Amino acid sequence: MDLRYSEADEKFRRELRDWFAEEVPKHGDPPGREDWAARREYDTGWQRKLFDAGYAGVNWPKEYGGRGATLTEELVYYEEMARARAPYIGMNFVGIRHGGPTVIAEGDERQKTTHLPRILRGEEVWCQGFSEPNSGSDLASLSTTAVRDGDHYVVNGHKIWTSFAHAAEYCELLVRTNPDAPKHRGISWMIMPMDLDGIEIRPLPTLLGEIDFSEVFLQDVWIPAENLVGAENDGWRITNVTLRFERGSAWAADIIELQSFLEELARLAKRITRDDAAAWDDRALRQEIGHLSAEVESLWAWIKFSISETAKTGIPGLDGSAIKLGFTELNQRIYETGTRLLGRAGLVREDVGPDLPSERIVDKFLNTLSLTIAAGSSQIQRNIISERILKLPKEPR
Amino acid sequence: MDLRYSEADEKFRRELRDWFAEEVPKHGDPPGREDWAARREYDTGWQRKLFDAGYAGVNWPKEYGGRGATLTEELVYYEEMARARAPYIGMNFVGIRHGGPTVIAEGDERQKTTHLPRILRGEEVWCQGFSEPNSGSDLASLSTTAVRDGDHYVVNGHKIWTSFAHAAEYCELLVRTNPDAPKHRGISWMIMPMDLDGIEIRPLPTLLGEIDFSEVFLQDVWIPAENLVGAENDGWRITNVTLRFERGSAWAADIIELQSFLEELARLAKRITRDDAAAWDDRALRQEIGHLSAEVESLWAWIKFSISETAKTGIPGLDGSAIKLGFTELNQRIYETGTRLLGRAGLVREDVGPDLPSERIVDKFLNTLSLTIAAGSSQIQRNIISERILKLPKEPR
Amino acid sequence: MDFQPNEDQLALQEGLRSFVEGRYGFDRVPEIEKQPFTREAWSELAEMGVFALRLPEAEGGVELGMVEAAIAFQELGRRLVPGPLIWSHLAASLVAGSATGETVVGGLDLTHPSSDPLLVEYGADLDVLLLLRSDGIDRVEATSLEGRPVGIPLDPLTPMLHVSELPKGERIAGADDAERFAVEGALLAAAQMLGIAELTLDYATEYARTREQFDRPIGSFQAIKHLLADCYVKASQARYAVYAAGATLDDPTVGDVVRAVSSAKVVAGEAAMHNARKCVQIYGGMGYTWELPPHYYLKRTFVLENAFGTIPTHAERVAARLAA
Amino acid sequence: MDFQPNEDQLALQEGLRSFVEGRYGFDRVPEIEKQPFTREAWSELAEMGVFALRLPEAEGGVELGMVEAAIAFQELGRRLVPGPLIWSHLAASLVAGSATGETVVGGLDLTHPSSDPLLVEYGADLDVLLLLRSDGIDRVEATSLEGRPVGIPLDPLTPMLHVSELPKGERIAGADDAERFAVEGALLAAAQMLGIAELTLDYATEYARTREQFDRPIGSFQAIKHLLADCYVKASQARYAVYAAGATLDDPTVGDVVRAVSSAKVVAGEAAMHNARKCVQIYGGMGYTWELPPHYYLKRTFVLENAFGTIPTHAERVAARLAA
Repeated sequence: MDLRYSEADEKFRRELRDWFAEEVPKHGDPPGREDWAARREYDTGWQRKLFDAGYAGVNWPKEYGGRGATLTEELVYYEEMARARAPYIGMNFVGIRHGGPTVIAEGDERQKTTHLPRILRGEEVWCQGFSEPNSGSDLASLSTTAVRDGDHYVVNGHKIWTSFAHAAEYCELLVRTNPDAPKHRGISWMIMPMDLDGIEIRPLPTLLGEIDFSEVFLQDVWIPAENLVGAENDGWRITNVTLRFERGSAWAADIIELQSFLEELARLAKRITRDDAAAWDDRALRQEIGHLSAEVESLWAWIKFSISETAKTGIPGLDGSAIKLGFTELNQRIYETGTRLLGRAGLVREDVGPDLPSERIVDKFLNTLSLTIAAGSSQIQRNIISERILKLPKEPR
Repeated sequence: MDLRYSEADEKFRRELRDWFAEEVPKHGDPPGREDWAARREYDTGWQRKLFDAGYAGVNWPKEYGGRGATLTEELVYYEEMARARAPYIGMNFVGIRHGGPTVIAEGDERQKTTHLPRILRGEEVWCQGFSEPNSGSDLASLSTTAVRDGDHYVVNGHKIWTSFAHAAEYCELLVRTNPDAPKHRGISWMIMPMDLDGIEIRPLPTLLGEIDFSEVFLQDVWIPAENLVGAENDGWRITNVTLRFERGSAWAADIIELQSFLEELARLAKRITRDDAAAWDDRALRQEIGHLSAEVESLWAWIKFSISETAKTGIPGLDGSAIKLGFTELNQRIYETGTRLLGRAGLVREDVGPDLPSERIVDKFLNTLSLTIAAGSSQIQRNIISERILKLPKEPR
Repeated sequence: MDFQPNEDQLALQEGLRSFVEGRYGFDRVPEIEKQPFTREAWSELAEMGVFALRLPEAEGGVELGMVEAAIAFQELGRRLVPGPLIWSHLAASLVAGSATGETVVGGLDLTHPSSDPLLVEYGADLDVLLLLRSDGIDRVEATSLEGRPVGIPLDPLTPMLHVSELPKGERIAGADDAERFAVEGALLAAAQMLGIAELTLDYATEYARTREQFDRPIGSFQAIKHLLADCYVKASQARYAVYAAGATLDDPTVGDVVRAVSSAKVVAGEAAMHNARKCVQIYGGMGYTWELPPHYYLKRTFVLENAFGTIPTHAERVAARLAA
Repeated sequence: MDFQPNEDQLALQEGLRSFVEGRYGFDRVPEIEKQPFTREAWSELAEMGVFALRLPEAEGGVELGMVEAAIAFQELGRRLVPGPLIWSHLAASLVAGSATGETVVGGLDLTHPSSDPLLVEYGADLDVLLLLRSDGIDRVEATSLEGRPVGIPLDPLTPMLHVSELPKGERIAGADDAERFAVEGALLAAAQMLGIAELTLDYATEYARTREQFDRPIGSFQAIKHLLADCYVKASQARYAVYAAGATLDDPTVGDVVRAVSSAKVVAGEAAMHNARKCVQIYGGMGYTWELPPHYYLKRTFVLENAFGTIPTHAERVAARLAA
């Protein structure tokens, strides 16, 4: 068990660090929450810079324009990205982390050459059409239908939690192609161009007041059959394969961010006074923050173990669910601690004093509330852990 | 909503306080853990004194030799008992709190006149024969059988968690009298004399190393049919009625004890030094203890509310399960805090320093581990709360 | 001892609940959110007796006690009624016009000096701002306040004025009143949090009964059931701790006032935060939307948690009594 | 970076596991309990290399690192192997005969002065007692110790000698070694707690699979499943925190040694306590009996929690590094 990075990794790290140091300040601050055009420009512009520097799709195979980095190099990439506070992946998320990898794994040659380079260059934004109002935790029960008609599928249904739907050119869409099969066996995965007729987008404001998410209503949308990825009715397997690959190193940047946030909280607690003493003089607070930091360290080590395992076996282990559960619950606790530390300064979502980053901390806390719900709630993860890892018997249905 | 006791209650309190002040010291310290004869003598001797003074069966109706006290007087009784650190009910528990009340509610005249006065005077010790090795949380699945033969029942089975079985004259026994009925409908409640042939008692040491509990093996035990309490096959209802009455004010003494234990912890923390400072200087510890105390206060208020409700309606409300859940979980946390405060002194179960009551605190902590398991585990209580109080749908079976 | 609500208390509760459900039901929130504070609504609350509740009849009050005040604030908490409720209620006997709602009184708790920014709730809507200090209460006319309304308050129903500097103000009451304000204020905040703990439990329970996944109501899964059972225990603990603190304030011979009130603030704070968090979680994705109730309750909880002393502050206060 | 056990590490783990399962399996506990410490068993442990693991070959060791030591102590922890394991391991390079098991070395951590009684684990079985102080390590011959064996230690497998007064002892090492002992001792205690967290999870999982109530295995109920899922997360966190701390001690360029070790002690302590408690709970009534494993694990957890710094102590140490 060796935590030392190789000389090649360290060389990559120095290279990246220099590049980030140069480019991050140049890219400037992110635009305001509601300036969509500017946000798209900012996010995809950064993606283009990454591409030009050879850092786009760091984990994508070289043949599709990625860097084909090793898993440890990927880890180095996320570490340095977080350290440099480089722009977040933002609108490129679905394309780079989800849709693209699925096309790489399961798409045909035309799909690959059409989409992959454009995603990498920030020319194509993707969104996700998985969840439905009645299919959340039970995603496989989805009822959006796709009926084959000649060389098209005619799609009808209602999707929810689609991020940046109005900014996206394509949507990775799960549809039911066989209503008569058992629910996991009748689902297909397709690429839906967002400019087709019959697509209506209705913003769904989150508890942050943001409208990054939408509901998407599909009424007789004619999707070319060539946009089907993989075999018809094989969509559930495709989704799960990708999901499993998605986890792992992706948490690395968040972990680094959490550690530096805890350091920030310690500094903040030294500046904040309560009852004529620094908040940091409160041993209860110090113990709480130290405890949280210890847990972050442990998750970081776990992720490194998990990545090393994947590097060796080629297949991600089963621990993704457990890491997701641990990480998302911890994340909430950490930002709750931050919000509580702010005291009354935490009652506003904008900065109201020098060195009091209320906006960032409070908004981030609110944001963490979604983490234990999205992509499989904590309850679902506990089911997965207990049944697939611990082999406990299933519940009677 | 009035927390003031009436003049009559206060008069009763003064009377009790004087009596306890006089009698408790005279009764002396409890004997050692394993001196059974002395323990029986101590427990039943105290019961006799209570009886002679008119304080036995404080909540039993006068017609059966009890005091017939109001519910608030009962509360006063428990409060004063705890304040005076009067001897614990001990071996009289099953008779006074469980078997006796069941006989009062459901027994026939002969059963009442035979047993009630003797229980009250400390002349009869009872034990409980409910749980079985395969029927714990699912008590109603019990399989000990009773087959009618003339004017007897012939009983065969295996009971567990029977306290003071070898000291008891009688056992309140649940048996299956109809194996063909649904499980809740074939159970009967009977009084088993412990000197019958065919009863074998095997001690079951607890994690305290105590042998207060036993397994009881029943092989062709002939119990006179007149010992059946209530109707045949009506035992499940009888058990639940009594259980429901049992809860409530019975927690009062424990609550008072918890509050004075927290005060003791505060004093202890002032004496213990850690890193050249008093443990009490640690704000984290103070906050923890203050928080626990606040929760005790809230449960105390809840119990008072619940008792007032019962006094008004005559029927205990549904909150018994919720109070049990809250109280037992809190109890564990409090004694864990105590054990942690002891530091290395908590690694022994005897007193190893002046004013360091390791034995009492550590043993009590170990004892609290049973509270969330016995009489319906915390998991069972949560089921009850969610289904009976919150009316959530049952699980599919 | 009869720790059950009497008939008058039940009637008070029922009356307020029906008023508040009608006027502040969740369907009204989108509208209220546009302008959380209005003089008309404030007058209605005054007419309901929210501020004058404990005043002597001679001063236009109904001479009720803290138990009744707690019951009233529990109801206000359940429906997130906006406005400087606690301050105006406390000020009823000190500031003319507060009891009738004509003078809108807010306040700032300065008893524990800190580096927190000066954020005044409903600051732009006040006539009078009270400054609560350990040695007394100072009155400041709202017109003399200089500040900037905060663009995005955490709680959309609790606008904030960020005051740059505080005028000195006029001393209108001494240390005794200040102590009384601090204690009663803590209890009234606890009562509102009790209301939050209750209603988030109700919302989550109802959602769990009706929302189906895997072909069953999610409330039939033990994972959800047991979360809700814990929420029930917490809401109940909060309820009786708050009532007991009220009864103790009404007759201090039955217990230790500070211990009772601080315990209530700890337990109700814990319950509101726990239940509001679980309510978001049980609603799942819908709990993360602006359009449904859970987030409003969670946000208000933070406001109340930071009013009149936080959980750690009050836990320490209880501990100090234990060690006394 | 390859944070996977290499073949040698796997072989070490396997070898120790099979030895420990055979010699200290739960079926042996009733017998071991009668006499937790024996010289023969101690020699066997020495032969397995438990004490000499990290010594240079020239001194009879195998020159392994802290990762290997952590793996070894994880296995010892899993089966509650008794004896002053950590002290004898740490003393291998300082006290002649410790590495071979001929000299049985125990110790007392006095780096944080407190009013705790002087309780020496396995005090009656020692040859040498080390006193760990901030400025150095003192050696005391066990024959010079005056004390009384404690009648009922919390952990039946960890007898205690209650020492009335400590002899001064002979200074055998300075502050650097003392610091090293404190840090490595904390990690080895954490490794044993990792073993406890793992095995209590295994026991509880197996029990939940086989114990039936309501005509189903209790492990098919979500209430039990979700408890166990949380136990799995805790045990995993403990495992990787411990291994990472070992790797950091072996090469301090990869991180902050104190932060890594203190984090491991916090997380492993938390995991052991949580999982042992849940193991008792899931066993139900049987978890409350002497005859089954859960209570032994819970009791040993308290012993290890109080060895080389508690959770709060180490949490503060982590916090101090964050603020540095």
